[in-house]
Amino acid sequence: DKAPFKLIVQLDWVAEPEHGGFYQAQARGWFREAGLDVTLIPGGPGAHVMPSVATGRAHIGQAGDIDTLLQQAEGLPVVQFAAVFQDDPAGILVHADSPVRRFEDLQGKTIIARPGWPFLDFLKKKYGLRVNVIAQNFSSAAFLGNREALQQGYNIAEPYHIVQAGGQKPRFLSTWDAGFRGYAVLVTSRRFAREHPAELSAFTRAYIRGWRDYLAGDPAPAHDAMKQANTSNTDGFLAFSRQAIIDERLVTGRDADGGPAKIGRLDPARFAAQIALLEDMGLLAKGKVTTATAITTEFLPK
Amino acid sequence: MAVFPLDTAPRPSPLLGRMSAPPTVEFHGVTKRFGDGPLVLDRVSLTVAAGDFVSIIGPSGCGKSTALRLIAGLSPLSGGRIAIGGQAPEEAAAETAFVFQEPTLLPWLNVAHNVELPLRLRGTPAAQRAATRARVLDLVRLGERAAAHPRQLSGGQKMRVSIARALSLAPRLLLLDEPFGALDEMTREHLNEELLAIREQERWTAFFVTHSVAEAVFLSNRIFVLSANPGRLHTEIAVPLPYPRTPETRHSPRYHEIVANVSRVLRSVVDAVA
Amino acid sequence: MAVFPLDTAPRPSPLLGRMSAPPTVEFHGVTKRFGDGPLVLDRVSLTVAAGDFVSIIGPSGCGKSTALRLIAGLSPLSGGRIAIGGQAPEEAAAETAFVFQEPTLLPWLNVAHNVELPLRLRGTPAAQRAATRARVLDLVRLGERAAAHPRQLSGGQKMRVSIARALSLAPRLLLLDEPFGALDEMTREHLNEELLAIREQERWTAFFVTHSVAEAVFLSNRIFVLSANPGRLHTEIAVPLPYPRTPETRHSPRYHEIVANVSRVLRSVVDAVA
Amino acid sequence: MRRTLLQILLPALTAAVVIAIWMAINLGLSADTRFLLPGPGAVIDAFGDQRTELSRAAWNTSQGALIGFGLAIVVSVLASLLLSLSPLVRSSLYPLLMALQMTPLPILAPICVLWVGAGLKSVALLTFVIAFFPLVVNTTQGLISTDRNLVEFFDLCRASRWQQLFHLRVPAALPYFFTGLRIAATLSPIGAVVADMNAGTSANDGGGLGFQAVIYASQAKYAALFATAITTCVLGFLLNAVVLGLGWLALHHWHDSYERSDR
Amino acid sequence: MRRTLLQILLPALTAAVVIAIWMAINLGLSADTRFLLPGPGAVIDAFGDQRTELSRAAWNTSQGALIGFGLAIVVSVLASLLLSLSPLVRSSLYPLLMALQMTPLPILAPICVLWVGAGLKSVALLTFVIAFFPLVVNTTQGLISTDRNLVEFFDLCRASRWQQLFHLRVPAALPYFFTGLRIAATLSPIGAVVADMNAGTSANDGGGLGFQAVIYASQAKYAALFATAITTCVLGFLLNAVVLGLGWLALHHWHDSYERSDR
Ligand SMILES: Nc1ncnc2c1ncn2[C@@H]1O[C@H](COP(=O)(O)OP(=O)(O)OP(=O)(O)O)[C@@H](O)[C@H]1O
Ligand SMILES: Nc1ncnc2c1ncn2[C@@H]1O[C@H](COP(=O)(O)OP(=O)(O)OP(=O)(O)O)[C@@H](O)[C@H]1O
Ligand SMILES: [Mg+2]
Ligand SMILES: [Mg+2]
Repeated sequence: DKAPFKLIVQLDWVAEPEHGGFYQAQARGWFREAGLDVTLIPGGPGAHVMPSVATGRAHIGQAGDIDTLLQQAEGLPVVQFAAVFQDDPAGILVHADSPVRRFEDLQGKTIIARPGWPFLDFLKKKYGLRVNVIAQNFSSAAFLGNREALQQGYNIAEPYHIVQAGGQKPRFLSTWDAGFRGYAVLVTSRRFAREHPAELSAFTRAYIRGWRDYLAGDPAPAHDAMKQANTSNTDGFLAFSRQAIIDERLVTGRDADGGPAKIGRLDPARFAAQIALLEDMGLLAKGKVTTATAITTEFLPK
Repeated sequence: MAVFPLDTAPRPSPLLGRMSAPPTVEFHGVTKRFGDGPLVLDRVSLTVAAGDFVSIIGPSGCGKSTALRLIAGLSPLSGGRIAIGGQAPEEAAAETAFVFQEPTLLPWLNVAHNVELPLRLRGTPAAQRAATRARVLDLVRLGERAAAHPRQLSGGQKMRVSIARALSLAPRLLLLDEPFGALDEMTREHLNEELLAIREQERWTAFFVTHSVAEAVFLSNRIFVLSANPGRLHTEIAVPLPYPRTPETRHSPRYHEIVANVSRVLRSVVDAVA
Repeated sequence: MAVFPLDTAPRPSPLLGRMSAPPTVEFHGVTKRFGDGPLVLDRVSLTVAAGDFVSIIGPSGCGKSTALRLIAGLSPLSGGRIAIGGQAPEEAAAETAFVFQEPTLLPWLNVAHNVELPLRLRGTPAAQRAATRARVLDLVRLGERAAAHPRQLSGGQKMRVSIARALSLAPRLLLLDEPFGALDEMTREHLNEELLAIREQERWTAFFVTHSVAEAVFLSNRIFVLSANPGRLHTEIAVPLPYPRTPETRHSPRYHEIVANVSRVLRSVVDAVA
Repeated sequence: MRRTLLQILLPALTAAVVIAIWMAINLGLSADTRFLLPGPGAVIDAFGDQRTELSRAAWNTSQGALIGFGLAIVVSVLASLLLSLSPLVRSSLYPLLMALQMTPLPILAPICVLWVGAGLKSVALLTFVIAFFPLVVNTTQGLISTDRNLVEFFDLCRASRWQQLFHLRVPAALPYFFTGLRIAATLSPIGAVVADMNAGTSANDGGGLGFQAVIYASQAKYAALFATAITTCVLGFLLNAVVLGLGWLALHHWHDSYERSDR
Repeated sequence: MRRTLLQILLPALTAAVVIAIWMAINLGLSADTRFLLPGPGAVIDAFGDQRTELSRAAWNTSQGALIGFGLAIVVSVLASLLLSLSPLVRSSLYPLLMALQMTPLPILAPICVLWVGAGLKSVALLTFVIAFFPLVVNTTQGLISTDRNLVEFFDLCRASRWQQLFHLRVPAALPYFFTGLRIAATLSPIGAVVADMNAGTSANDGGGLGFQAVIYASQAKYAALFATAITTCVLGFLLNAVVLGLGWLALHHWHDSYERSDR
């Protein structure tokens, strides 16, 4: 029988439950069953997922769909082929005792965020909000140190760390509550998609199986691997983060039709709406990307 | 040859609050070695009266410059004691001017500013500084090069700037380390005479290092001959020629006799070494 | 007084492939000014035969060092032409040694390494270098200071290192800019005699700047007197004393006569300036 | 004359060679990877497209860079004067300065933001931290390298500590100071850019070049990113030109690093 | 003797004062903001808790810093030799070096990662970029500041260009070189940390201190973040100590920046 196909996956951050599908499938040996020899490269502050995938240094990468659309518009030869999260758990962290309760309350406020976060453009468009940004670099110090502060964050991580550091659990304004629904996706280069469709299909099947088992079954194999890959993982954090993913139905979908069957699925209609919205907001030049060029559902299980 | 009064405005001594007088200088068994090297000066004892013009002669490397540096307090003694007007060199109230063996000019200042620098450090007003500078530069015949930088000067010109700078100070203790070695005989004689003329106007005690016995005899009333390895005070010779001395002094038989005598002493010192 | 043969192994001239002979030196209307400053040398013309020992004397700042630098090709001419063995200074095949007016030692090398440096640059083997170094350091009586760094030397010692370094080269053209100015009379006379002794062994053309007329007469067969502002060739004086010259030469009436004569010329030059 | 011409031609030639190599690499890259090194044409277009953002960002970053640079000069000179006092002072205080220099920005930036607020003030302060160290090390070395003979001359003149500093040590230290200044002038704009990435804000004045760079990078607008980098470089070049000019004024008439016209 | 004692006591005193101030601020901070400056106790605990990560990260960063530093020394010396040839070469090539120095890391890092891969190689390369510039500027300035009289002496000796370089210009440039080296020794560890933030990876070898710093910052583990910073500083101190020692060996017997024992 054939030697397993070597496949390199570039993660966007250090090993955490958001990569549960990968680690569970890897730990259970399902990639190998599918004839794949998968290497998971943890990301971090300098993961450079998109250049790595575009240039073939990695075959598959994890990213946000909106960033990916913007980059595809700039000519990056990549394609989105599976969902990680049906809804990106990004949002705005708000101190527990802050008067900010609704998006409308953000008028005139300053948010600690990554410069160019498209969600803020969306808020501006939808609510007529004017907000300012302070550039941040993954640190929540400026948030913790200032009771008025607002910060971009991940619902499945920051709240836990802030509580651990002795802060009060912050409230969270989710992007999806504003109607800004992004996916977290897997991407590959067009060339790889063209040349290795079978391997991609096999990969996706194993990956979805991994997620299903991670969420419903015993997460211990994945968690052990994650702790090994990233020694600062604690059982407490892994449990918290996995539970948040389950509770918020990030992988299985928040819509009425959500459920295990939706794991990994991409909805072309939602993408079309997304593209139209970005075009409308002036972030995407009209016609630069279409659903047809941006995504493919070819490798998802039929 | 005109003699110009040099910055003779009364200056209070930093310690005594009045015009300071030229100091006496005493060496009591002065010994000097550098680090753990050999002895450079070995138990040198001598006494110099206020207003004496002392020449120090001796072979190259016998410790003449070292002796001057000890008097100036630039270098610590290894043994013995030096008293200047009764005080330790570092504390001596006497105002000292030192013409180093090398010109020691500030390369970023032009000649005028180099000469004015010590006065400036004392806070002398600009007008007075300029007047003094003009006078001393004329004295060393460098008035026209006032705007030049040191690197644009000849070796002798640099040395003359250094001399002018020292003379501008009207010091009470004057240390001159081969100041005229790089000058032609005529310029040298001219400056010898100027120096003596200034001495009539101002009063200082001078130590003068030279390799020219004739110059030593012409200028000084006492000559110390050092021997080398280690530097010891070999002989002290008095020069009983009266001041003021003039160019004619150089033609007097007495003068030639003393020169011959000192030369003989010096030769015996050097021969002992070689 | 022993004379040591100095690095006399045959050395091919870089251009001719055989032992080079001492060169002739010709100045044809040489003019020099720095930048747009005044003339420093004004139409100087002179001819020096191969093997001549030429002294240059003149008042401080008249252009003696400048003339030497022009011969060495260190400074561009402003007008006229210099030919060394028929070639331009920069191209001259003659091997030149220059004792600068200032010692110009490398502060990070000790005395021994400073002296050996030029031989090292030529690729002389270590053993030969060490032998030569020992000889020239003995000559200037600094054998014991071989391990010292320049900053640990007296002024005269530094100059002697510089002289030793030049002598180690067995050059064909020797340029000496007041080499003995910082030395006592005895050391000076000793080195004068050594220099002449070496001259008997090796053959070079020498230019020697000095402020001592006696020294100029004792050493050279021709003396050029420069006048200042601008530097012009005032007089050329032949010294008809036969070589080899010995300490006795200094006592001959002929010698004294010439010294007196040169002094008179020099004095007239300086008086014209003052 | 020939000299001056060369002095203009050669750098221009270098620039031309660089652009040629740039274009060659750009063309040589496979279609898949070409985006990483956009061609000169694309970058020029980006300058046109983004001129409003870029000029605003450049203006903001220039302010941060200049204030930080100025602050670094003033503080480093004062610190160097202190450090030059004795080896003891140096061995006591240098480690402190090194620690300041070596504290990673993720620690410094939030503290800075909390302390003086995000934006210009923080950017200037962080730029200061980056530009300060090369200046202080060079200036101190200059101050302690003074020729001993001149120091002795000043001692003899009974010059006060201050006089020795201002009339001797400071002028003698200028060659070192200007060397440090050139490093700092180069580090200041890039320091301001990095600071802007960590503590910039879109409030009031709008972000600087670092802020823009993060946006362009996240959107894979590589041509615009290069335009940002080129703008940073231009700032650095301008600052360097000023420093070079000042250095020439202060040193050319006496220091051996300038060729003498009067040989 | 008294001297040596002071030389140990005074820096220790400084350290003590710093720690005292640190504790005072920590206690003085409101409960809300105290986390920003964790107390010494917390930091010591963090060293204990995180010793595995920290020592692994320190090892990785040390490698990156040392390789980058070494590379910077070699390349900067070569570049300086080239730059010292003439003012024309300098005006042609300096802008290039400046441009390299001023290209923001978000541009350099991805290119670097693509070129040599994330992790050690990229970190070393980016560290090199950061440490290189101060070295090249200082070394070049040293090479062109040679005493003109000595240059003339070498010209007269008909020394070849190489001989003039190795026997004259290089030794004369050492005081400048060591000044640059001290800056580079300080910048290398922090440069490796910053590079690690941009191009580090936890794959294979595990991340370095920069990687850890970002993770700790994102996890609000401030005591651990400070422990990271202190580890970086320790690396810098060690590197500096080596450089200082080498500088002393090369210079103390002749350069005026070292006090003479033989006065
Ligand atoms: N680089 C320079 N720039 C401008 N002028 C200079 C320069 N070098 C020398 N000069 C001037 O040229 C003249 C001749 O200088 P030079 O050094 O040749 O004199 P010299 O005869 O050797 O004098 P000395 O006996 O004092 O050494 C002097 O007036 C000097 O000031
Ligand atoms: N810093 C030093 N370290 C070690 N030895 C030194 C130092 N300075 C001077 N010496 C030695 O001390 C001796 C005396 O030096 P000094 O400079 O006093 O001689 P000098 O009489 O002035 O000679 P010259 O006439 O040559 O100037 C010399 O042998 C010299 O080598
Ligand atoms: Mg002396
Ligand atoms: Mg001269």
